[in-house]
Amino acid sequence: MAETRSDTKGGWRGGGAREERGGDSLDGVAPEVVLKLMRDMLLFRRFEERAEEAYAIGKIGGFCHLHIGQEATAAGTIGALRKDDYVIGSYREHTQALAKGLSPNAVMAELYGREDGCSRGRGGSMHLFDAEKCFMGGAAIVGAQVPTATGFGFAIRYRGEKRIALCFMGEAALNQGAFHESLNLAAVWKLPVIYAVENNVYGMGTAFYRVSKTDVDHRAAVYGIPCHVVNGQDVLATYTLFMRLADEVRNGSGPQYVEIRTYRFKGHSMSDPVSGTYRSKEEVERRTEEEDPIRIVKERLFAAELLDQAELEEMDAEARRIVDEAAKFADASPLPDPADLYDSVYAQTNEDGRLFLDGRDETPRASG
Amino acid sequence: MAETRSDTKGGWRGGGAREERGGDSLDGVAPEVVLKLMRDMLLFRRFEERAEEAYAIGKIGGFCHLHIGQEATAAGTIGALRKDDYVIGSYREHTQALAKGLSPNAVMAELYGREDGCSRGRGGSMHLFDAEKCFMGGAAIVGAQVPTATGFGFAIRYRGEKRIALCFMGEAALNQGAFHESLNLAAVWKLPVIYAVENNVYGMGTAFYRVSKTDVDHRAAVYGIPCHVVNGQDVLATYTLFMRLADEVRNGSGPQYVEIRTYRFKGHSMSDPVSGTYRSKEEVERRTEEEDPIRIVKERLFAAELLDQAELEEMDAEARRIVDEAAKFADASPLPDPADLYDSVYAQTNEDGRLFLDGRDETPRASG
Amino acid sequence: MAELTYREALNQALTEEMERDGAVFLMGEEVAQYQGAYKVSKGLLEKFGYRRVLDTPISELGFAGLGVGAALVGLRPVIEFMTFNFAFLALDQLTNTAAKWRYMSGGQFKVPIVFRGPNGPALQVAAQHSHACETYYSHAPGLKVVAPATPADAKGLLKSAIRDEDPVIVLEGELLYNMKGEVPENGEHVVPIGKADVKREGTDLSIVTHGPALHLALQAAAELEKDGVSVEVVDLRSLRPLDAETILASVKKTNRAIYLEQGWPFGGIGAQVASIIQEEAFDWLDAPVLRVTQADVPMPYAKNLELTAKPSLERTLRACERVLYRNGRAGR
Amino acid sequence: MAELTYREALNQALTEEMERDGAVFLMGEEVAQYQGAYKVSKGLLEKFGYRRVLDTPISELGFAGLGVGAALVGLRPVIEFMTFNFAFLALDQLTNTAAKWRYMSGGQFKVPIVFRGPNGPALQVAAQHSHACETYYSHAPGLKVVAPATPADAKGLLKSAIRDEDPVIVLEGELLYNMKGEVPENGEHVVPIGKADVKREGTDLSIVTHGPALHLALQAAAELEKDGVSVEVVDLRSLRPLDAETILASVKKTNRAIYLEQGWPFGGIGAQVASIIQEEAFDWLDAPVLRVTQADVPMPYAKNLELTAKPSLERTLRACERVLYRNGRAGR
Ligand SMILES: Cc1ncc(C[n+]2csc(CCOP(=O)(O)OP(=O)(O)O)c2C)c(N)n1
Ligand SMILES: Cc1ncc(C[n+]2csc(CCOP(=O)(O)OP(=O)(O)O)c2C)c(N)n1
Ligand SMILES: [Mg+2]
Ligand SMILES: [Mg+2]
Repeated sequence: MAETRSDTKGGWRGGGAREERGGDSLDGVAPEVVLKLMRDMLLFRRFEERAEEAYAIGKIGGFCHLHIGQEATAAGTIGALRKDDYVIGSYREHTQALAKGLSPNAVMAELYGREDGCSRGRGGSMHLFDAEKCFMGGAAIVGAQVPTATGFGFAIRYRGEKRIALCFMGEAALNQGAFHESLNLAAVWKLPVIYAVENNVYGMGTAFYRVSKTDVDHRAAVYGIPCHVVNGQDVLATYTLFMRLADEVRNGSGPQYVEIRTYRFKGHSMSDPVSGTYRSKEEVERRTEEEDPIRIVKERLFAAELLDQAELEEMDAEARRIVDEAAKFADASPLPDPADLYDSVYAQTNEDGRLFLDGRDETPRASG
Repeated sequence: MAETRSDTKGGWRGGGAREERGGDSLDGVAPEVVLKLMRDMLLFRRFEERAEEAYAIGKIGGFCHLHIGQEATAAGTIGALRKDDYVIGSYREHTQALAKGLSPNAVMAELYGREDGCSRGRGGSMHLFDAEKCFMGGAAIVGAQVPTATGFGFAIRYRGEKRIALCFMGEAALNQGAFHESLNLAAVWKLPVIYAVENNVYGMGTAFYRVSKTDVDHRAAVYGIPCHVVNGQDVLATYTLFMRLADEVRNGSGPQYVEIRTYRFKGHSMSDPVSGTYRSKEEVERRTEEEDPIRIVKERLFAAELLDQAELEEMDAEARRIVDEAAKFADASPLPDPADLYDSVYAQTNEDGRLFLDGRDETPRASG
Repeated sequence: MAELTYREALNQALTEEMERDGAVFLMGEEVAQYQGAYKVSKGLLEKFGYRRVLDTPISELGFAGLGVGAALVGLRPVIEFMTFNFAFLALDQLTNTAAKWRYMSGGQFKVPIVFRGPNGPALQVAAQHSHACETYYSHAPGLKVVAPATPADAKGLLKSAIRDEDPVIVLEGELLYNMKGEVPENGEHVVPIGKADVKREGTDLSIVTHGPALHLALQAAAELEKDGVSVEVVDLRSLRPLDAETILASVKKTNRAIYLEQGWPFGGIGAQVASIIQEEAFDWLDAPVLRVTQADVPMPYAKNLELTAKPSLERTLRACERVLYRNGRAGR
Repeated sequence: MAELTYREALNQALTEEMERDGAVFLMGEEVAQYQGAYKVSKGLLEKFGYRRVLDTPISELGFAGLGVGAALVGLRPVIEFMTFNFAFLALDQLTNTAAKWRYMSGGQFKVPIVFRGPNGPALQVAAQHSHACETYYSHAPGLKVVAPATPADAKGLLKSAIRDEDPVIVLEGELLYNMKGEVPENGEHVVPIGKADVKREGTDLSIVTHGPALHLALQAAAELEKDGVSVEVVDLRSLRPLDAETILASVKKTNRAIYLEQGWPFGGIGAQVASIIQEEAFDWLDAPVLRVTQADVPMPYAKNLELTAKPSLERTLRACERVLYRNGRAGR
């Protein structure tokens, strides 16, 4: 262990067959990649903390679901994808959007409901989009994104492209019929989709086992879809698995299914207490203490001497700087113009007839 | 074999420990029961043939789905239940209704759309009901009866009754989300329901394997529900299994799942040719020849010398007499009175307000 | 009488009816251990236990259909949809089973089931969570639909719905749960399904409305009173059965009407009511019946856009002025 | 021009558009190997192969949603529902995804998808198979809805729907599939979405209608002509966008109107149209706008009951006479 560590460090600082040897203590993941994952997760954490503050002072409204504690499930999965791979998530998707390359400014502005938001303020926390970056939502009906993602896979196969689609869902979505109908379709047509279930134990206030007579891990096996389980608090294990799966799916393996075991450190949404009716304070404190994905990778980086306290603080300061900037940007961004209310309901305004029946817009303008 | 047979015959004609020994060549099913199953299936066959004729001459309208070739799946399953057990089926349910004790007269009259029909002419071929006999439908949306049956099971458990619920569906219904959501619920609450899948190979013109990446037999295993497979052309095997399952479920085993392997001898509905785009004439002829459930049990009865040609012809004449009578009864039954059009849309007419908005019935009468 | 919130009134109705009739049970997401996503079922698990208060998986189609099956054999289920936005997934079971089993069987079955939960836009919950679903349920014969706007009506209508022999959709208002009002405490306080309620009497103009929009209607009436306009406010309370007689009586008195609702215009409740009014009170109308609805767009998230999209006092007053011909003829 | 059945016209539209644009594909139950439950897709599998003509399992929610996903990334799916009765199961994907993705993303996506299939009552197929679903789709902004009543409109509107950048619901008529009519053969025959068509000119009364009911309207017009009544028949063809201008022009000419449709009354298309007419042509109306709809009951199986429930020539004529004041005032 001792040698490996110093080897790595030397390797990382320059010269030598660094990755191979460096890999020994980092599951063979290149040091610069590990550091990037660390940087991403720190940013996600600070971003969500800032969103929490902004919500508390009324800058953000509606429903807001934080990903704190689950950062590795975004960094380690999307981090293994290509720019043109499609990603779709549920309403708990802030960090997934950031992982797919959306700017913290655009995401924060969206949470603030501003025109510069990634959805021009129309979507909000649950509906983040960036068509160019192939971040496809932001779906707030539990399980409803599963057919959609299956359609991305269908289009990829139809066109013979080399992309893949990644579909996130919470474990509670497994009890939606849409999940079953979609996985069968994906299996029948061998579609290039990875179905990633973030099992954070609870669906809102309900533990999965209380309402489900099945295990999450092998749920897709009945469709002949390969099933995998990974510790979602370990970003390196997650990243390593998804590198492999993305490659397999890209090369025609057909759909794959992953249970990512993780834990939600905060309440279901801003209105839900962190602990209470469905889980104890002790449970939350223990798991938050033991299973913080950031602490876990940090310790591995320290152990591998790829990072020290000073560098970490620098990294953290940078993350805080970015979210401060994002909050400022959001605050400064203009509100959407009410005159644009009817924009982008439709992509095409037909020459005849009324598209809008509220009598306030007989001749809808071309939509934006 | 030889001895057994003569023993049985002797046994059946009177004296001796008949059933035990008679059972040897009849899977231990009592001779009188086997004869009853035979009689039922003959009646079902003749009934469906008569329905086919009546449809051809326009006495029956709409959709009409025959059960010819699948008679054993009704006789052998429902034959193992009690009067107060609930049964619900799909739109292919004529013989299931007869097996549950509805009179051929009432069922035929329903197909004819007459007031004496078991649904007063409102339901037709796809919607046969008899609340008293616990025959609960007749559901024409594929898979939609699965949640309903699960509700029967829920009510039984809620009241602590000793009944069970039997839910029929075709194999294609396994691709409906409703099936999955329901089986999970039944498993979570250990509901007394038997889910019986009549796998007749095709859903309309589509072979199951063409659109499904899974086997029918173990489809419920993922919910921890025991799965069974039985040859649905063998009424004795079917009856024996359902006697056992009904007993287990009645005594608290929770839900059970059965794949009943069978084959549809006729077209999907009256408008669908027997063979063509999706199955060959040869296939239908071979399977009709080899797998006729009536011929199979007949031969066993002949072999066991529990029945001879003369008795068979007598039995068949009786079946034909019953369906002739049913057709006459249906023909003679009055059409529903158009004045009753609004009856039984609602069970309770509220004192105020309009229940019907077509302006033709401002003060709906109390419904029948 | 006691002052209760709308939420407490619903909770009382559930408690009283479950105590009265052992066949009544409550089922839905988070209704038991979590005490209800909106706490309407607070305390019921403790009172009645898991046998009668059941948490479900997120399987709207499945548990809605299960409820219908249970009702067909004599139980009286109350199915909570966490919000009606999620009930699109269950619509087949409501429309094709609950609404049809009785008719298709020639009257052999009763389907005494209640589907309830918050309906309509709340605050900035965006397009997928802001549906006003009135039309989806009122359109099909076989269902009954009520939409209480006050604590007293919430208690009385939910109790009537639970006692009714037919499937009843109870559309609650998420923004009403904290609203306080006087509620009769006695266990026999029921509000008849199908009876509209004139929440304010007037002579110059009728504002017909239902659900949360009632409070906007009352605001508008108060405003107009300052200009000496006497507005009658008719709260339908029930959408099906629809109390056309009360609506027509009001319009025949005032000769002018607008319909105010939280939902979309196309095929909305206002379209149905306007159509009845012009058909049956044609000769009494001094102006067309105008409608104030949600803007005909998916609900945007941004606060200012949402405000623009929702029916406002200003839009309501403008519609009233148009039918009062305050500035020229109404209509277009 | 060629004489084609409505079915053949739809088949031609599909063939031409699939030949024109490789992004167009057809998916649904029985559409490929079986050649379509109603044979609308006859021959398409042979022409285009399994890559572009796909049989699905009976998973309406799943394959409808899959289609939406494919459309979001640039394909142009045509999803066939064997009948719209089964689309209740898919409504969430149409209402919450297809109709909302563009708006919620601030206009980043187009959703060029067509959902088509037979809609409305056929012959004695009973309550679960006889839904006229117009209202369920027209109510929500984000969707477009068309309902062709003739072979020429069927071809032209389906082609326009496939080329449209938004989700379009194409409501076909099961009883129209065998109907023959002249259809322009050239590949560019498109009927603009949103344009109503005056199928018959008249001066005394407007019958506004859509879908299969058009033919009943024309029958009624012919009957009334014998009494010297000149009836104008307006076929909406598109429900959303809704060609209010053509309706209003007709009513301002005839001063009298009825709406005739195959569906239920509550929140029906007729309610929406009557509401618009009285709002925007109030001063032109000599009588209330009456509606002729399906009886407000689940469709019964028995032939004689079904006939009573469906809009009939006799009921249509009675409504016309009422707005013509042939026997006393209209309305009630
Ligand atoms: C169809 C549907 N039903 C109910 C809800 C309300 N709801 C929102 S999130 C949630 C819990 C989902 O839990 P899970 O899938 O495990 O995801 P997590 O929140 O744990 O990330 C529920 C019930 C919804 N949005 N959609
Ligand atoms: C939800 C739904 N989709 C489509 C249909 C049309 N349909 C009626 S029967 C049928 C095939 C069903 O096959 P299966 O479940 O195997 O039963 P079988 O007819 O073989 O007895 C289809 C597609 C329907 N009735 N309901
Ligand atoms: Mg979860
Ligand atoms: Mg089958």
